[in-house]
Amino acid sequence: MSYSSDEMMTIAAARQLRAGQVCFVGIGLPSTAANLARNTHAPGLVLIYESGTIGAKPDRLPLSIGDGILAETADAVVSVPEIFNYWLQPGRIDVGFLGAAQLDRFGNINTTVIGGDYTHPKVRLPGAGGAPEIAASCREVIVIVRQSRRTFVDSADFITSVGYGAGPGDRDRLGLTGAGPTMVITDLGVLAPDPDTRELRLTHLHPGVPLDQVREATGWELATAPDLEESAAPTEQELAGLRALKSAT
Amino acid sequence: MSYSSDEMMTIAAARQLRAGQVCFVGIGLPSTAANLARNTHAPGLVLIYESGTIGAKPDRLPLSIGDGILAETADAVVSVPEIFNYWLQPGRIDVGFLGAAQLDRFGNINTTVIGGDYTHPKVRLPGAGGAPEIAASCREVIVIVRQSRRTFVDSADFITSVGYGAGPGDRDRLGLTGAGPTMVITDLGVLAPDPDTRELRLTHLHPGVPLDQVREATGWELATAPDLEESAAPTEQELAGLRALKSAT
Amino acid sequence: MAEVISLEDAVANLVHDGDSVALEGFTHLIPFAAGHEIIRQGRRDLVLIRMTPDLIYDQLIGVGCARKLVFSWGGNPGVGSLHRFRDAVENGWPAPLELEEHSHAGMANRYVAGASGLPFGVLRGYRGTDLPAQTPNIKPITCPFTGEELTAVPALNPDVGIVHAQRADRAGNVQLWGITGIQKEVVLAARNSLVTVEEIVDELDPRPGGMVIPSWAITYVAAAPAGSQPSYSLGYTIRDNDFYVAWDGIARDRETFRAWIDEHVLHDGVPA
Amino acid sequence: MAEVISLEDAVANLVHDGDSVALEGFTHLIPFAAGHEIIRQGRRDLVLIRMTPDLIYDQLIGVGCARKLVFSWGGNPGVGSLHRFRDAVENGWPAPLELEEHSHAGMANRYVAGASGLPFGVLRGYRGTDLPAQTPNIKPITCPFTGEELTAVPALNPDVGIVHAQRADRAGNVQLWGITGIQKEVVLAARNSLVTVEEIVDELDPRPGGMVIPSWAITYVAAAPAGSQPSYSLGYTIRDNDFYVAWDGIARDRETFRAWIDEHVLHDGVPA
Repeated sequence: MSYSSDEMMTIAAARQLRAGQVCFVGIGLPSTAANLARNTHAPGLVLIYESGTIGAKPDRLPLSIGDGILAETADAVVSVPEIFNYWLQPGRIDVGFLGAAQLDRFGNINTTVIGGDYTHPKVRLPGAGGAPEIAASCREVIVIVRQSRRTFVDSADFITSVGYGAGPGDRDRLGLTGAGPTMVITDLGVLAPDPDTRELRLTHLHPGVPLDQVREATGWELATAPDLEESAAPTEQELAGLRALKSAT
Repeated sequence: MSYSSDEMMTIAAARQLRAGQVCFVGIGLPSTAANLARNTHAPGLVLIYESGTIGAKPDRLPLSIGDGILAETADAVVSVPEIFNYWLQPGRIDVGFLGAAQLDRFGNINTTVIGGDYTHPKVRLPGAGGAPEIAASCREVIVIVRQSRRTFVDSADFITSVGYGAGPGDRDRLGLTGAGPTMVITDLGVLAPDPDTRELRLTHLHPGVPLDQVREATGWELATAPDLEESAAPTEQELAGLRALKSAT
Repeated sequence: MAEVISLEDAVANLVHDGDSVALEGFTHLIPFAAGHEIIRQGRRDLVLIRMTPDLIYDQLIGVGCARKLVFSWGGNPGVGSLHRFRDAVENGWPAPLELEEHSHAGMANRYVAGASGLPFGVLRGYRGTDLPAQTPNIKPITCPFTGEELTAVPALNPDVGIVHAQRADRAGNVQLWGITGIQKEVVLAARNSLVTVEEIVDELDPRPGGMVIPSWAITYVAAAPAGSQPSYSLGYTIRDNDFYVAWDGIARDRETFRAWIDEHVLHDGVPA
Repeated sequence: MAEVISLEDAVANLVHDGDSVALEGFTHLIPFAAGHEIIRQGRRDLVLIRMTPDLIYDQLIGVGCARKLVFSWGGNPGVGSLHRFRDAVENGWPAPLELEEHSHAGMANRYVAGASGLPFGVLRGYRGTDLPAQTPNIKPITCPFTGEELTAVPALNPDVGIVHAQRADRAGNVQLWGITGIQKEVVLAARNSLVTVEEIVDELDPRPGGMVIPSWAITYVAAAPAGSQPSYSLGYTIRDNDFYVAWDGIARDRETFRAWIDEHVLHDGVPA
């Protein structure tokens, strides 16, 4: 059964989630992956959207984090201050899903400005949203982003959300309670931080993707894990689940 | 129509409340006075109890601030943090009603300990409750308390809630946003702060109460306002309203 | 007690050139009708405050109502960019737009502090990011008990706070349910407030997941049926997602944007 | 996910000698049944935390479970004194009781800080009172933006937080309504938590004014019908006001108190 690289990326992300985990998700790829996991292998997965819906169970993909289906299917709906202060900040959330416009070698994320300077940027991006505190306080962060030289940069134009800062020890120094980005899932493969240097290195290649292509799409000298693996191809069941979810939307 | 000194005190307190005002009330005399006002001349009076009930409309006197009738008749029920942080602290509340075990010449209130020292008191009282912040943040405070030398002391054994501190300027210095105790209503008369010295002085005598008796019941050299008046006796309507409220309870 | 008046009068009485105005509604109950009334009344030099500048702020910025934006996420939710916002920041059209930028958690705590009568709020936020370097409104604060360093943000107390809700009664008590977002905090933090509602009813029967904001804490209440369209009001209207998608094309070009505003906002309800 | 087990097992698993334990319920949903189970299990040297020590804390203190009390108002609501509390403070019977005393606003903000993962909370409180002189847990803090001095209190994170609620479903999701007080904050602030409920149901149908605390944020849920008596649970039981009045006489005297505990708590459910 053939599949697209985006489908591979989404399914690889969904596989990382387990029943019983609590997941803080944004709209787009993270929401698709989290709902796919809940509809397939992780039925007990708890989805939290920053609009204040805890335990949302949408039967289609929400159009925005304010989609009525989230409030209507949630175990509880709380205010925006409460979702950030009582639920995210104390580290109650297992996994935070984030995207990125730029991602640097230490997993720091830029979603603010690209090019020029802050006051006169070449491209003005949407900004921080909930990301800085998701990156700080979730027990672990999974980044989902398409891999390209434009996105995977040696150093980001602006640090909106902190990964490992400038390297080992920085998260502790900054008092960031979560573990940081433990995995970066792309359309080409999977990266994870080197345990010693915290620099992102390639741990998985998606089926049929040549290593050179991933190096080509990375703005730094990409290292590979000693045990570099190939991701398992999407199963028919995974693809059926993903496509059913998308067609229901 | 005859009446008791407690009835006079309660009715004198109720008369101070106007429709449209927002009143923070505790159980006991304050609750009785506030509900009497709402049932008689001030139907639009908004009653707030520290249990989080905003706009409660009990048709009988609540047994405690947790009485179910408060939640069931309220416009809104909010959490305890919210009632103190969002509603009391910013100064949204017009009148705060307080009682006292000791009240000093500057309207400072003690509800903590009497005699001995703090760790080995002669009498251990219930403590602060919501009073310190009610005294600090309500636009004005009305104290309702039976007058005696034991209660009306030259200086309190412990300051639980601040009136005028040591005198003029202290509230500003302490950053207390409300005006402080503008009136002390007792079973004998009414006291109010001297505009210059902030010392409580007698402004009203209840009908038939001799001035000497009030002086006798006051632990400091009680001054009288130049325009010392006699309180109007309770009307039949006021007494009927009060007694109906009590018998309904 | 809130006064129940027309949307036109409420905006005219409350919103003046140069005011700081927060039109909130966290992805739900977004006060589009009130925003359009501000455009029709031609307000200028506004300091616009909103966690998620949405299409309504793209419109206010595009017509030149704003001199500054205080925000935490400025995109077209689920679609992409806000092109009028980007044009103002990247090219200064129709006027330069000063930015003060926060995270959602920071903005939420700024409103909470404002609603609480405190000058600042405290959170675990911003540490290690480039955001604090861009504004004086993010500072470190040390716990007096543990010595730990956290982050402080100043209270937000807008001149005017505007939100949309499902219902109000004739006394001006407001009821909303579903995603309640930051609505209550904005009303309580603002010096003056306006709540637009889908309908005004005789009685507010209790609703699960609902909250009531008492009339005496609100300045004005105005009826604005479908007043959150193309966003939504749970139980009344649904999000017009096609419009959110179409907006990308409308707002990309200055001329098509102006034409859309002329047709749909300025001549709103006036026969052509 | 919360484990749904018996009250006896939940208390045995959670509450140990020397623990800090908060049994909350602000005048509503007071967890009497859980308090009595702690007495039956003979716990000692507890640091008891509660905004309004009620009859249940008078009982825990009177039998000698506590070495310290952290509180803001220690009376018999609407009746008068808590005589066992007074006897412990005034005469050290049955054991000396260390006090840490706050205002309601201070305690509420300590729980909020605890629930928020912050080391402290900020409020306009205590200024000019004699309370700060009696504890190191009330300190001034200066606003980094305005220079204004306010008051800081440290977070409360009890070893065990215990509250009562109306219902839970079989998965351990808890629902409460009416006066919700400080219940959610205590559960979220505590290292471990127990929620006793009037009944366990198949489904939690939505309730106006209700809140749900998700199962995964709770350690144990235990059924305890009438578990808040002589206090009340809105919709299930009403306050036994006669008992609150009668308690004044029972608790005034050490012997009558002991006899009451023996008969009504220690031999509870055991045939005489």
